[in-house]
Amino acid sequence: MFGLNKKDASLLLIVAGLVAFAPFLLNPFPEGSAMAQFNAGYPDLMQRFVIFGIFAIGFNILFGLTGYLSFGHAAFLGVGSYAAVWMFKLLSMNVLPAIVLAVITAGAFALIIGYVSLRRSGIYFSILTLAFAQMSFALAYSVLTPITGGETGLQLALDDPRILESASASEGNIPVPGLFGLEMRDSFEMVMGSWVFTFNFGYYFCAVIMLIAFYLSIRIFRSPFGMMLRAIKSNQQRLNYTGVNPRPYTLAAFVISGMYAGLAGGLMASMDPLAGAERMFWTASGEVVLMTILGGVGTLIGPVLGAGMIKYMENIISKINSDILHGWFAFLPDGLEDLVVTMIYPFIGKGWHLTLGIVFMLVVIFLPGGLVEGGQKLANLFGRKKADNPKSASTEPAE
Amino acid sequence: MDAIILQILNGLDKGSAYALIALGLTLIFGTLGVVNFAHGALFMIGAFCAVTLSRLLSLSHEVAIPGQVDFLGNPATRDVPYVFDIFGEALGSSIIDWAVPLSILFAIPIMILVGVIMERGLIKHFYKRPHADQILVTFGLAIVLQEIIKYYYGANPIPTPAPEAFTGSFDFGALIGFEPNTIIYPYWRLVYFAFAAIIIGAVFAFLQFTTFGMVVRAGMADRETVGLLGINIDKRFTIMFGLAAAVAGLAGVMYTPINSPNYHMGMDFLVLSFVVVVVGGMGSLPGAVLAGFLLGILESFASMREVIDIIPGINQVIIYLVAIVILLTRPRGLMGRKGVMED
Amino acid sequence: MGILEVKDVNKRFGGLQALGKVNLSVAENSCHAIIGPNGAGKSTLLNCLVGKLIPDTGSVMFDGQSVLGRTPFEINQMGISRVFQTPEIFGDLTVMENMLIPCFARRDGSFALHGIRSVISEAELRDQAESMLEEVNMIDKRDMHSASMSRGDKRRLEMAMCLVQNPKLLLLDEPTAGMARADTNNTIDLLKEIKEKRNITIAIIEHDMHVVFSLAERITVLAQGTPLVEDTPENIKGHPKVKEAYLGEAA
Amino acid sequence: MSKGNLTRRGVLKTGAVAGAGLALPTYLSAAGHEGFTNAPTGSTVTLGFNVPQSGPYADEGADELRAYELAVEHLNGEGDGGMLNTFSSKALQGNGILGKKVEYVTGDTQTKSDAARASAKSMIEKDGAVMITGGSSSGVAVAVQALCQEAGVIFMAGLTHSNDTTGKDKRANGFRHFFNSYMSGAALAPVLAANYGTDRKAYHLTADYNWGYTTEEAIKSSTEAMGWETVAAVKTPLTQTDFSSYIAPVLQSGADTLVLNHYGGNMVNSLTNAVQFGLRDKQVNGKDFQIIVPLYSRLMAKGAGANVKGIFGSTNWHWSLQDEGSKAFVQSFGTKYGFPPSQAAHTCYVQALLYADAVERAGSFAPCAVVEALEGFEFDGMGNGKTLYRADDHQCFKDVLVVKGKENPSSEFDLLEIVEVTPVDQVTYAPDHPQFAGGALGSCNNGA
Repeated sequence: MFGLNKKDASLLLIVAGLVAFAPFLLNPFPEGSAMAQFNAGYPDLMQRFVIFGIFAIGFNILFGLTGYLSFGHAAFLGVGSYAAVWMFKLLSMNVLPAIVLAVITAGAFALIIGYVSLRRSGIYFSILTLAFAQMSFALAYSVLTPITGGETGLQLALDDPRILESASASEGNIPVPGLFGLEMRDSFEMVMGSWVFTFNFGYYFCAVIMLIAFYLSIRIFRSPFGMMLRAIKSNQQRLNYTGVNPRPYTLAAFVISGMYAGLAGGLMASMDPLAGAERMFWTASGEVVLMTILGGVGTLIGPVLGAGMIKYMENIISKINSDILHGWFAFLPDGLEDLVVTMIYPFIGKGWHLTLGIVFMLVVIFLPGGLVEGGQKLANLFGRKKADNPKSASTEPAE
Repeated sequence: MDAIILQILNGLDKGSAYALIALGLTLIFGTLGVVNFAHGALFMIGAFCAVTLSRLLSLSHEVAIPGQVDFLGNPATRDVPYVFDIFGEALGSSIIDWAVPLSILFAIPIMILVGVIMERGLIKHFYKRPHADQILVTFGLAIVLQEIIKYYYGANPIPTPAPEAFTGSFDFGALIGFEPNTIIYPYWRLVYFAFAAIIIGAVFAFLQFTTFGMVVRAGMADRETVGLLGINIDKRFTIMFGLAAAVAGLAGVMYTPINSPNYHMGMDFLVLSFVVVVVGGMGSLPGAVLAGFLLGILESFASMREVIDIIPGINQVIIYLVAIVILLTRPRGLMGRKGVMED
Repeated sequence: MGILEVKDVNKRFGGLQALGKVNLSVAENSCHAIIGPNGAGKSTLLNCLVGKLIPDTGSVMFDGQSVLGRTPFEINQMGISRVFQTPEIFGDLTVMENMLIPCFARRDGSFALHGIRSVISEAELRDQAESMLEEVNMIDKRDMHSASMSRGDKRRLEMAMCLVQNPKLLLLDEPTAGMARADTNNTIDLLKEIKEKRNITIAIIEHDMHVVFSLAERITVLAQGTPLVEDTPENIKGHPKVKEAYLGEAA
Repeated sequence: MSKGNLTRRGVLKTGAVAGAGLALPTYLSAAGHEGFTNAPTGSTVTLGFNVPQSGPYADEGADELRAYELAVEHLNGEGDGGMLNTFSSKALQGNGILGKKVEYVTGDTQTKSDAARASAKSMIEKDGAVMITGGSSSGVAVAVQALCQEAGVIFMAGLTHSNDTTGKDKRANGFRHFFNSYMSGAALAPVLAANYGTDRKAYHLTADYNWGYTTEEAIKSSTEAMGWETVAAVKTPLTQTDFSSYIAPVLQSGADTLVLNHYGGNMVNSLTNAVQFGLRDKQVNGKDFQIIVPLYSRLMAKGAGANVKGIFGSTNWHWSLQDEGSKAFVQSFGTKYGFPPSQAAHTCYVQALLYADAVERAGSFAPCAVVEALEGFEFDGMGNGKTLYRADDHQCFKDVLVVKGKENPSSEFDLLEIVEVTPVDQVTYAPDHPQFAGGALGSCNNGA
């Protein structure tokens, strides 16, 4: 199907299914129940899952296949968002031109940075990309404020030209991004008993693009190009003596993954039309590295899982406060309740970073192949000895 | 001219901090081949050793002040440190005053212990693992360490002043024939520079002139061969990790009077120190020190008003710009060896 | 005029004269061995031929074109394939994938964007790769992870990867180093067979005189960076200079 | 202790539970409800407290959160009522808002505009918050304000001092109680003139981002108006930690006053560095060298330790104020938490009360009704004297405090002393003042 072998096709179908039913799957707990806190099925977070999924998929094309560890990939995401917001400001609120421009701008940016950075390898390459990204951040936050909005981020304003849409600002409210009349924030809710499921147009728009991006990444993994990239990671010397020039391949991979990042940035701006410079800070670049490693470097689905995991913790764990804890453990006798709450409290709410750090350590210590390996172990545990598990369907983790 | 001398002093001072952190980082890279993202956290823990000691020394009990009330209208109290009770008020207050220098003694064993525990408990298991895994696990560790500090000490910076004797500044210009007040420099920063020079010198001397150091240097150059000689290199590397942790920690202790420490100071330094190490060249100790001072001085020059007026924003990017230029002209940084961390 | 002409090549490393006035001519469709004691400059010479090193002076002509200043992949595209002393293969890839990369390189040149067409759909290249694997008796290992194979298999794979490119010149850097006698004989047979079948030029660096005398049609003896003699195996065997250079090392 | 659950739609919690599994799906358009986003339908109303819980402002965020919890208590009629007793408007009854019990959700802004918006969005989309409040920086305030405008909920800004928040980036659904850069300049200038004379040469170090720019501009223009000269203004990177290379050239420039347009960690470090360099012991142009910190925060001043002594700055509020409102707030905050509240806590507490009061007076949670009730609203008894929420830009106009670092603090909280309470008239500006030019409020948005 779609030029994929059976294994890949079923992986794609599974992902498509998960994505399509995410509003149900992510909201397993009924409204009003104590566990509702763990529901993640609201539009913003679902959008973030798929957008960061795209970002990580793209990053994995570079890092997972070639082994080149870029520490400045967030710059492309940032550039993509700025490009998209400028399109909203100048042209129209239609997301298509914005996303297209975001991808092109990020790709061009990646071409320049990649051309220079790829002259070095290993940690020297990592530091070069880091340096470019940090420069982008520092300039965007300060001297480039007229272009980037600086500290407050680039925002839409009532008096933006938007040459293709003249009457939009009439109500005194800034129009919202949409696709030929359908607004990204449109959603409808389905109430089933005490469950509420939200179906958001923006989410499904992102989801479709993510599936396309995922499909393309599978095709790249399976293509001669992908094989060359893996050969670069495996033995660049042999590749050179086999008559292949590794540089254009790595540069192409760098630009492609930069375009994925730009796509993610463009989608982020389309869901929420603001682009902040913090998106380009080194911690943001570090985050996508962590997502990829956490999920499983070089695996097809790993980066998406890693992205989901980190975004879930950031958005769900950080919102649990002591009040909610007390609510959960109200059934316990008072003294015990307080004790349990005191013990859990450091790990939730403002302590979510602590939990994140611990999860990083536990995953990398016990699951060297990332979450994908965890999934395999789990699958084996339940006796479903699948001959072709996701790991062999992809490449080995980084060495 | 005076402005340039002043910025060179500033650069040397900034460079001292960079060089000290980069030195430890390179020791770990070079000996263990581990990308240690928790190295900034070690610097931060060192700083908090100073905070902790000064808090311990200032542990007090309350004494009521007759006739005064606090903001809620309750009887006001005054805190009297226990050290006053033990040593008397005069000696007691000078002990508290000297908390930061005293912390050096306090920090060395703690940092070595932290380093050794870290190496034996965690890092050891990652020698053979890919660099990506090392990054993830040490980054996770760094987050955990800083969150623990945040939990106990809060997020705000904590003032940790230098001893009274070292506050104020020294008229450096008058000494070398300039007008008074043109080149003044804080005493503590001069102390910091001297301290860094001593530590760096000590580390080099240790590696150069002791058998232990020779083995470690040989191990940095070619680990397998040294292992074949039947020398237990692992044990020495553990000690090296402790040593690197101590260097980072001491850099942190002495840094506290310059900037009040906070829980994320390690992360603030992390990226910079990686840049310094790489610009210096992977695995090269002299390179790390040289790059530290070079970047410190260039950063200082770039922050001069005259420079910013010509190139706006140069102060924001100078370090990265220099790093890019150096890495493009010198493939392995200033003094890097071939083949270290290049794949 | 040979297919490979090395003229007056000099190479210094700091104070060390690695190669001094090396002249070498390898005739087309011959098997030419380069021997010499350790440190004689054999590997340096080889590296000068494939673009890893650039000689300080002199010229290296292959098939009428200079290789100097060209990168290794360009030189490979000219028709020189190299087998390394320790097998250099793509350890993370399967045997089949290892074979496909040289096939692509031969068909598409040093860089080509193939779009997202699957590797599997390249039936013609797969056939080539498979028949080559059959030739070296490795077809049963085609889906194996190549890093997990034995050293001998790795070397055979590397040889197959070089041969599938149909090179005009095959450079072998001690192809039997560390092999047991039986394996060595297999390799000799394999090389002989290849030679007969393909009309290929082979240049071989070797310590093992057994291998050298079984294969070579001409031999160049290198000592301290300069060629001592170049002659047929028969004449080399008794040559006093060679004996002297090897200090009894020769077989 | 057991608090109620936090839900999106109160109805669901009580009704509709029976036969949950069998119930036929009911389709609701998001535009249903009562014509505005997250209209509370049950017996409770949810507010979103979006404060920095990680990053450099985490302690300030923690204090804001304490203030909000206290405000919720007071609104629900628990505790001693705090400022409800001194507030000039008596609409609030202590029975929640419009009879609905107040519940809240919390989130972490991380002091990043992206994270802050993500957190606010989850409050709106997941938890059904009808109002978002909090924050400790202008970048976040402006970003979240724009989001709330778009989503159709009210935003009550926390600590944000940049002119832009109610200047070029103002929004109809957003309100700021905190003062701003212009007001700092206007309040500080006369005090500086009185203490340091009108013939001074000032050297500015400015944080290189929007807030820094507006503060530098405000201080420059108001000090220049009274005769000071600005020798230089140098921008410093946000990520700078060691300011030595910026401080060192100050003496050589011939300046006799250093203005540190820094906040948070930048302020602590630059001030510490400046004092280290002995600037304050020097004499330039025959005058004692002086340092000024336009925006003071007591929490942050603590980080600079003894270095703040004698240094002038401005602040929105301080716990040592002796008016009835401040006393009541300090009393109830101090009783609950054991230490006095910060200015961030104060502004957040007041914002929560003001919102509740506006809803009560409007008789509706609908943002447009609330906007109408808040616009032009005059009140007193909240610690800053008579205050006006100006309709033109949704900025509060009230007295501004000029403070200076205390020479002999009696406790770790007693770091600042109030030098002058600058009357509101002196800090009021026209809505079209050049420092606030550009941008438009637009019209209120009820959302879905």
